[in-house]
Amino acid sequence: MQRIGVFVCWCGSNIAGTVDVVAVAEALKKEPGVVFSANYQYMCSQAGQDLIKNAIKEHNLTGIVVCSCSPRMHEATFRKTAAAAGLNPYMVEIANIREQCSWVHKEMPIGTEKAIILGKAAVAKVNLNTPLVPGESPVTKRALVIGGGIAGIQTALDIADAGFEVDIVEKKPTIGGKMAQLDKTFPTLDCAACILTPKMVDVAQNEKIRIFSYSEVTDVKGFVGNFDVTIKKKARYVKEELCTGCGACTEKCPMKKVPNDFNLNMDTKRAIYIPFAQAVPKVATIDPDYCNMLKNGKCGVCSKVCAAGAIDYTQKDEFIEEKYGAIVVATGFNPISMDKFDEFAYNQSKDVITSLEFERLTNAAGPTAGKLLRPSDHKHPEKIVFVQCVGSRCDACNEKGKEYCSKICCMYTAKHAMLTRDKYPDTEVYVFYIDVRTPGKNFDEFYRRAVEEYGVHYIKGMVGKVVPEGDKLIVQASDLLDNKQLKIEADLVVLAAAIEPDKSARPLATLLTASMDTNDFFTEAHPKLRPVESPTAGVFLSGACQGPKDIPETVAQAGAAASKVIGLLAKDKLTGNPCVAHSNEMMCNGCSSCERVCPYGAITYEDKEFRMPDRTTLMRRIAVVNPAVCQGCGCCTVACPSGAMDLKGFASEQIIAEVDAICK
Amino acid sequence: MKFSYFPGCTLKNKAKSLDIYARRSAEKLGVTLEEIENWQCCGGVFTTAKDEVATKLSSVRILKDAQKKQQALVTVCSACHNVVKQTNYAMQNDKEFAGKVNRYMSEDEYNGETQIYHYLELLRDVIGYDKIKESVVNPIGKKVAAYYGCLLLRPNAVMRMDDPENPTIIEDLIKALGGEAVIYGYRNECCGGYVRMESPELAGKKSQTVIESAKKAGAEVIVTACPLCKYNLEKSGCDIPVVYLTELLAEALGVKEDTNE
Amino acid sequence: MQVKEYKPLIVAFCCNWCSYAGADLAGNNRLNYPADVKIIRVPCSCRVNPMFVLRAFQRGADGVILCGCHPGDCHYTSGNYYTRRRMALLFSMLDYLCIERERTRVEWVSAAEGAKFAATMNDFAEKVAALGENKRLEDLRCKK
Amino acid sequence: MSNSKKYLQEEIIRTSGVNPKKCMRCGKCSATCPAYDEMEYHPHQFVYMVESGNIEPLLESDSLYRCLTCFACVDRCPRSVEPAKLVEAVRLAAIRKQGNNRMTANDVPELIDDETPQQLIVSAFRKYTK
Repeated sequence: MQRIGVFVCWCGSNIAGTVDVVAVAEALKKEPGVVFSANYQYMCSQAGQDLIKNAIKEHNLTGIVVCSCSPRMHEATFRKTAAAAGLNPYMVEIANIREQCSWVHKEMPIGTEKAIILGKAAVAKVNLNTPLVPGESPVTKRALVIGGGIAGIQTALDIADAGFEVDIVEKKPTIGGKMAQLDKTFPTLDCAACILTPKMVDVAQNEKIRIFSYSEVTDVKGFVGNFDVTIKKKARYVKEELCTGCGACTEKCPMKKVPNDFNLNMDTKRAIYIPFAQAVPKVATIDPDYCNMLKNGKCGVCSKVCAAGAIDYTQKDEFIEEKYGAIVVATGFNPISMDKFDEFAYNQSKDVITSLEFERLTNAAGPTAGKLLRPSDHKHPEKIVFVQCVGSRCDACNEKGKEYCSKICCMYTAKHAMLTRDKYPDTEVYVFYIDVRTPGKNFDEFYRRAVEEYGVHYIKGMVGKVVPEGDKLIVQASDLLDNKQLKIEADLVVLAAAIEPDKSARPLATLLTASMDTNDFFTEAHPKLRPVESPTAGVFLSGACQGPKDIPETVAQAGAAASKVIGLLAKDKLTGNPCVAHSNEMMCNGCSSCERVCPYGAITYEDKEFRMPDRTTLMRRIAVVNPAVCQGCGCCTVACPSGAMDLKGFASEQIIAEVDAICK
Repeated sequence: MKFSYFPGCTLKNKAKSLDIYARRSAEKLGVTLEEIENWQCCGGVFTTAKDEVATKLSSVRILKDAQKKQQALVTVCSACHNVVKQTNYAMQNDKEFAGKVNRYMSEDEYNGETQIYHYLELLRDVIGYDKIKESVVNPIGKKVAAYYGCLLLRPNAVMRMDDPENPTIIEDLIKALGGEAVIYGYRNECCGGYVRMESPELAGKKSQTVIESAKKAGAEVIVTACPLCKYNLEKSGCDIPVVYLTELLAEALGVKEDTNE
Repeated sequence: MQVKEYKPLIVAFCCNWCSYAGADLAGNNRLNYPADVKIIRVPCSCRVNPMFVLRAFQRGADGVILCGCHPGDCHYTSGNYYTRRRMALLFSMLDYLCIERERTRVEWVSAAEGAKFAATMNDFAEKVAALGENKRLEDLRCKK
Repeated sequence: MSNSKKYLQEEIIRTSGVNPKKCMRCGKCSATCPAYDEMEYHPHQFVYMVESGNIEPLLESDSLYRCLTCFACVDRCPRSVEPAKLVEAVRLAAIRKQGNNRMTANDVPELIDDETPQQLIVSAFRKYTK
């Protein structure tokens, strides 16, 4: 018989407000096995934990039930407390009387009644708990970073700095991501390239970092500390190790009409290209959709001009298998398509552009060499209208946009407006806003400068329609403070498009079994306390893949993710989850049902000799679970026809005891 | 191919040509339009209020007639199309409303089963613009501005005809008929509609904006599917012809001068 | 005499990674649902043996609901697919036994869907309450 | 809010099926409205005034009869508020009152000419009379 202690937490008034904690403690005292019960204001505090420790020692407790917040919150805390008092940590059960009781029910009698039942279920379960000892597994001391934007770059540099090997997988031919496309950065107006490209060079020169550019992750197996990852290196038809990045091929290639995605298709590149001058790795890539040699075998100019002999038209996709201890997701974001917002005439006029396109138009390395010229006629725009919140903050049943605030648009629009006025004081600039959201260090000051010093016209209201007429754009908008409808004849309209996670994120999440929210942003293990970890052990999050972020926030999160990775890789061994499946060999008849449903291949079979009562021996095939590989989903326990397979910590007996306790 | 056909009141009177050319062109393209018997006016505008039931019954009758014949329903007037389609949508999605309507009706229950095509959708999705292109005998050869107005495209959640902000369904037809489609900004903005009765100035201003916009873009002729749009544009001093798109179609197909009627 | 209001007894099995977290989120956002719903945490919805469902009915539960990750999002890759198939079979058997279909349900609730969790529980509890007590499967010998 | 105001507000919300609380005050409805200049109260004000229960001024206003029901605000609203449906509900609340018809059959002859399509008369009657 167990000796169980029950500890009911008030959580200040969070629980005590709707649950009579004293009554709960009293009621649970009468349950079988319970020898001690107490209530306390904050059980998770030092004093609360001491209360538990003392009770364990004083009353020789063999199991404890804590009635408190969600086990997702403090199960680990109370397990440590138990361990400190010499009790096996897996003899602790939590009854969730906060999130699933006091917070969702308003009336004291109802809340109290339910809390008692939840407590009874936990007591019933602890009565059947057995001490568990976790197994150990080794840690592969190498990290994988998926995505080579500023988030991935920073994470990789920080991990490498701690002495661990890191691989970056980037789907584009170069690392750098969105930041490489930007002109200046808010609120300090540093030139993006000036602060990013040195970091890219650091990555290239760091011995600990390998870059797989033009590559994708195609398969992930294993678990924390021991991931087996398959990386597809797409054929770029150029031998990376030979190419010197001289660029001769990119000048001689006769195929000139290839849309240049780096400049958002506002100009063209050749079929063999280096995305931009500071690309890392600085290696040419052939676009197979446009290369004549690859399409019909006629050309071969690049091969002729390449002094290094790096061109290889026969190159094939290559699959690399590598082991990692930790994986960081840094897949970033994209602006949403403007197709569904054609009231702004994005598809009807070249002079309606997105903010990212505006970045390229003002970037010295962009299609206009940094001169702000209209895409249609290359004239200098005299009146520019910026429209904020295009596709952000939409209603959930609005089929066009996103529900969330994209967070970065207010600031980059202020930046664009300010820089335009700075460089071209004769240009009139209007910004239509719903709210200006600038909660960041020096952000509001920056926005005020745009208004007060640079004379940008901020108008509270939204643009309703943009009509291209002649070489003008008639912008019809509301000025809510003046209660007027405006018609502005503009030369250029810039749309602050909402941002969304990169399309590669969803399939990647499936590979990693990492969870995502409805917008395809990766979910963090805890929104406040574990913001850079995914709920899947060993998978970490960096940058905008987790939610809209600006550069300082991204870099901060990248560093945080790196420190989590370093903390993991610094360990030689990981203690696993002891709640794994195990087979009762006396009952197992070796039918293979469990093996077929196991997603991890954790179950194997062996022939074992059994001594029979009549002293003869019998060889029988039985299932064996590898506890290091088993993740404890319990699928096999249901598949097992003979009831031999069970799950430690969530045994059938225990769950049935909970059911019985609830249904009493 | 046979379809149920609902012309609507104006097409029997002031907008006869919209109706006649629609039928002739359809015959030429191998489609028979069977007029619904004893139909009543759709009401001209759809009242969005949820408690308006009686004003929508005539549309439901039209839809039920088509259902009984197991035919899809074709409309040609933009306003009729809008009213009938919105009513059908409400019958599909607003259970309370559908319940009330069905209690009014003596016969079987109706829950929005009938499929509705605007004449343009019939041309694009059933007949196909490629087939129409082959049947053209008199290519238009003019710069034609498509005028959608508001009723054909909005509300998009119900109408689902085309991209409501950048439609191509009429432009593609103009091209198929050998004309040059003129794109202009106000092609999907309102002409002033029924407010002509309340405030002729407002309706005039709205129509003029459309006319100016089309003319600036180089239009020689404006096409529309709505008798009220045509009236409003013409009343507002439009100095280029405003024609029904069925007339343009009939002309291109060479059936305009058919005098069998 | 006061007649005691009928309260259904509902057992909800929630997977640890999505639905249990979704239930926590419902709590964080203070979204109310009936106290009749009692949650049992399981690592994955596929841990739920059909026996557990029958056991609950035997012991007097009026409704049993299973919540797991959305298809494709299972923390263990494929567990919820097994749940779906197993429960389809179990429910058709219950159907055969004339146990009303509304007493059982499988629902996908992600960790981000607190609102969906609360809405699901409200709806489920309402439907179960409308059916009244489950007497067909309850084993009266289990009653004290 | 007085009871009569509250009752009117509830009626408008019920008949329109619109939830004005969804509005985030971006003003896109008013930005896109083709009848804006002819209106005393603009679409975004309709939404706000219904939400705050201040409906009487709307009932008295000619703005009710200027809305073209072109659904531009309905389609372009990022919050799916559907202001045109609110305008319609307020207009119905106005004209459903005894003797409050905006237009009578006697008005029609001088408003029409030989070309006037039947559709125009029918539509106007639907909108302006009960």
